[in-house]
Amino acid sequence: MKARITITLKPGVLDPQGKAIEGALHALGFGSVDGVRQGKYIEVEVAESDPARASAEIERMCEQLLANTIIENYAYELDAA
Amino acid sequence: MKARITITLKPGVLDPQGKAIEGALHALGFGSVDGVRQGKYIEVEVAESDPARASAEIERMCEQLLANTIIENYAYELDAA
Amino acid sequence: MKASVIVFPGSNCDRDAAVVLKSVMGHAPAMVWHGDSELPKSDLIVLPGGFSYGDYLRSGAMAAHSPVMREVVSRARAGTPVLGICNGFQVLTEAGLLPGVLMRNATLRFICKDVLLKVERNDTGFARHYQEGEVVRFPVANKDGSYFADDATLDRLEGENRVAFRYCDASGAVTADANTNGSCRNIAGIYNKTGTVLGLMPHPERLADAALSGTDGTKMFASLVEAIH
Amino acid sequence: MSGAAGAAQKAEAISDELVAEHGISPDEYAVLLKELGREPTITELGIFSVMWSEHCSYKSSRVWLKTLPTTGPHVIFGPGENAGVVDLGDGLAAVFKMESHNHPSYIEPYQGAGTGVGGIMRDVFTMGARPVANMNALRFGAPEHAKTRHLVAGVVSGIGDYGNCMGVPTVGGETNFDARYNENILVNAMCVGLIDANRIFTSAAKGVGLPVVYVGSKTGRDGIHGATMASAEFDEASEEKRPTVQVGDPFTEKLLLEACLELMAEDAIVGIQDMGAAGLTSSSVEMADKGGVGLMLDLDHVPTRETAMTAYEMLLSESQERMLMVLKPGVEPIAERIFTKWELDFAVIGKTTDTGHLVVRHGGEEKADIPLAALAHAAPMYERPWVPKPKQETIAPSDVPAPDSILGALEPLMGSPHLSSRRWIYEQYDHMVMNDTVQRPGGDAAVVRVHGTEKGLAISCDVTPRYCSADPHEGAKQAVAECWRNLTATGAKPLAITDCLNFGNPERPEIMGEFVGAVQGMAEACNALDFPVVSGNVSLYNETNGVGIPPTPAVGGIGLIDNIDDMTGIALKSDGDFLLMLGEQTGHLGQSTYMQVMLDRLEGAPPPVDLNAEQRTGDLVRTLINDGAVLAVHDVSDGGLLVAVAEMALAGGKGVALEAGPDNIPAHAAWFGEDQGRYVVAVSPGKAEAVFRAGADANVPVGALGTIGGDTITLPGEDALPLATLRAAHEAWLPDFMAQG
Ligand SMILES: Nc1ncnc2c1ncn2[C@@H]1O[C@H](COP(=O)(O)OP(=O)(O)O)[C@@H](O)[C@H]1O
Ligand SMILES: [Mg+2]
Repeated sequence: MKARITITLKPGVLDPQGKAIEGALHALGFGSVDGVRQGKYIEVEVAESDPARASAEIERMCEQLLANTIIENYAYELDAA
Repeated sequence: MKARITITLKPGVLDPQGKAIEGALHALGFGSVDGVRQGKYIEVEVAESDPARASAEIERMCEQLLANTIIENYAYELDAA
Repeated sequence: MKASVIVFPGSNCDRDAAVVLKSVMGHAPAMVWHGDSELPKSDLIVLPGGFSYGDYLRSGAMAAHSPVMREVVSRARAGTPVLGICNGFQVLTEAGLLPGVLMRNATLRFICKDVLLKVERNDTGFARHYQEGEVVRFPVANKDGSYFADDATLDRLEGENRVAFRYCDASGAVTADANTNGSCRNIAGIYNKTGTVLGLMPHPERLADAALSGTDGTKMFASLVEAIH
Repeated sequence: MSGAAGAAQKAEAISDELVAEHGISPDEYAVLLKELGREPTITELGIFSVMWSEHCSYKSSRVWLKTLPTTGPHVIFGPGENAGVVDLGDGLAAVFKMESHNHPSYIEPYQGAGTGVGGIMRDVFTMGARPVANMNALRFGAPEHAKTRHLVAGVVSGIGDYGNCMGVPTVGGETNFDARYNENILVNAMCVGLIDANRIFTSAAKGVGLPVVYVGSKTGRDGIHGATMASAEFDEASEEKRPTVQVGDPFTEKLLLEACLELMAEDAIVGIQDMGAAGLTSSSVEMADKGGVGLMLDLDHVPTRETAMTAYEMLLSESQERMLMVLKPGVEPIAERIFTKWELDFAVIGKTTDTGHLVVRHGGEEKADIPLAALAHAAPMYERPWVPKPKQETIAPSDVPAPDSILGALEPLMGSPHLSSRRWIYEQYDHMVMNDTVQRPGGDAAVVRVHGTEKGLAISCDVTPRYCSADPHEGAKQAVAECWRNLTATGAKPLAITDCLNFGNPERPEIMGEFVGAVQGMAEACNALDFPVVSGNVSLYNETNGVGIPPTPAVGGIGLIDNIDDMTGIALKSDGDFLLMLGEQTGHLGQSTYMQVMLDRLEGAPPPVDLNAEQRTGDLVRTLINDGAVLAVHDVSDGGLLVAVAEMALAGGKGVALEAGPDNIPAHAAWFGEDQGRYVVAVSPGKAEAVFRAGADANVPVGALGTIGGDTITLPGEDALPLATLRAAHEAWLPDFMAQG
């Protein structure tokens, strides 16, 4: 199965990237833009067709490597590959 | 409205970050993992309640700044904020 | 000769470029703040190295949209020589003045060290003091220095003789080992069609002073002074 | 006074638990009550807790720090300011300091190390100096430990990304691996800046009715209780309830640097202080206390990036990239224009008063009203009980097994985690930006040209933790001496040091004994070598589950080279030149890298430092360099004489034909012993005689080692060791180790 994982900074954690992008969007004339936050997007394929087991595996990957859970949250969706 | 934008490398563009993550996952014992690709995830709020107009604005942002369309594709979803 | 160095928020090699320009020109260049839409009359425009806007999002992406860049683009199109070093090269590609893009180094790490470059042509205002095929030493200092373009673009660049420098070994051989950042076809720098816009990742301004253990970079600035006069 | 604050207090009872959670002991709380004359509000409790934390008050270390020598003819500012300042002549001065970011770097290596670098740079540019060089001293756990690789990768890229983005070259440092740092890595960052000697800014807010101005990033709920965390011992539970770590924003800091320097060129600032640990609280208390004034802060004007922040949170937030300033009256528009240009927040958040109190208002209420004297001068100070560390026996060279062959042992030594090249680290740091790095990393001290002059600033970071662990007193002496020696080896006149004293839990008498021993050793060496301490930092409680780090008093020194044309490096230059050794040799192998790597033993007393001999030898070396008598110089440190020779050979790409060692010392002790106060120098044949004579005159032993040339290192009776083999071993270990992840 294929997982689409998004990793975002926890609410309240400073997001310098998001802040800078927001400023650049304003300067480009997108004046109404607000609340810009940047995160990571990771696609992963696992050789696992059972959604529950695939989910468990993705979660372990996120916890162990993909996200730094001190400052980041993660979420994911599974597709049948 | 809030847009969730994912920016991914076009197929065929080398993704050393994705490859490194894949290697690290293998080393951690996630042996079956494959096809890892890394991209960006950006959340943006626009002061626009009409989905069509919000979409048009998001697309302009992506074309002008958020994605480099030489190497990247973008996709987005809109939520009512 | 009048030169302008564009200063973006986060530029950090602006002073280094200015010091070298002053030493070859005999007077200081104008330092132009990115927010200015006015650009003084310039015979040469330099986009210096650094981390414009922190290189957040993509290196050079936000700077490419600075107010002053509109003017830089139109001067470049009108033939004013433009030199983009490191972050300046990234800005030039993001601004569409040069093709391709600078991606994360193959090692994924920032790399700061001297590299050897093969001078691919010397018939431009930037390179007339070098020999064609000469091996020169410039430092690199970047994380996003891996030049990428699709094959058609690369073929076109080569067909139009627009590659300025390639990473090479001491004998001038263009090898995979010498390609520190994983650039397509070992490309370290490219020209626009007319040879008046040069973007390169290595820093000529960093070895243009005998006290810094090398002066290969001086020739680029001296070439420009001669070409412009 | 304090009617409103007093009223607020009644609503929120301060329980014993709450006091304990704030790291305030019952005795300390009794003092607090007496000073305040009433119960504190929760906001006031927060203020006391950070101001009286180990981190801000130096309560365990203060009595001992006072014993360090801190003055000298060239010292402009010693400890007490944001950073130390020394005179460089011709109206210029150097500003420098070292600081730890240990616990944050263990929890989140990339952000922790990066914000450490950001913090130390703010300390330097707060004084009006432009940072010109960064250094970093890193201690990691054993390479075999599961977390080490991840920590190395994160710390190095965090340091690199922050300094690289700022455009300040990171020119050197040191790196150790030792299992005793497994759970407590050390990340010490040093920054050196240059300043016009008559335009130095300090934090004193002198004058009443002046505007207090906040600039930089907005305040969020970052690292609240970071300062108290940095002072509390780790346990497994704290790894679970990990406190929020701050995320660094080097781009904003770069803007802050340029904006501050631009404003400093105007006649506008009375006092300025960065918001580091304990943020707004410690910066405002420090400014008011130094200026002898009171302060009124109205938190309604503090720029925040989160909603509904309380006074407590705003005062304790450790959001990065912020500064507090007291301006001359009427200049706010000038300052505001500059900060707006650089796209930074700017807000007037209070004024100086004549009350002698820190008064904090928020949402129309008075949240705190504390006499500043209570925060600053009534802060606890302890003379903690201590026991000296028992001395170890000196190991005789003959009691240490010899290797099969000397050159055969050199290769594994040079390829060991302890002596291998640190290139993988320093190539991730932009060490050339600013175009003044005239001596890049890889040698003894780094040298940065004083911009626009012929002068050079030599910079080095040193301590040998295994020596300090065996004997804190002798080890700390050695750290100072090695730093002095590294500076000397470039031809620099050593000027002064900063330090970062990293220790375990000071409430344990053995640990306190290590601290005391180290401070005494440092003081002894600093006094003898005229090398005063002008700034520094103490990091205690570096221990987990009762296992402490080896005592690690890191020393960062700077020295001045009058003309960089006269500077020396370690690289061998010409074939046919002679290699000589200056200094006394006994073959001391106790605590040596040889024993550690070849025998897997760390035993015995560390090599003693004879400070008189150190000075004599160093002064002679400096004279020889200035006279142009020697062409390459390297001090002898970890690994001993043969390692020093090998490093010079590799740096220059030239081999050496060595002569047999002295016959009164076992060969392995002569080549791998770590006797202190020694240098290896290269001289042209025509000058060798003069060097021998100068040695005799100065009472410094000089011995011939061999002749430069070829592409191997040779010793009589042994197979030649090709430089290529040696280089491969030396360069391979760190990249190979990091690639296994
Ligand atoms: N963490 C680091 N960052 C940058 N440079 C480093 C680091 N660790 C070591 N180095 C560099 O590697 C070289 C060797 O370091 P070290 O063996 O500690 O030198 P020395 O024995 O002369 O004190 C020095 O030039 C030093 O600056
Ligand atoms: Mg040394």
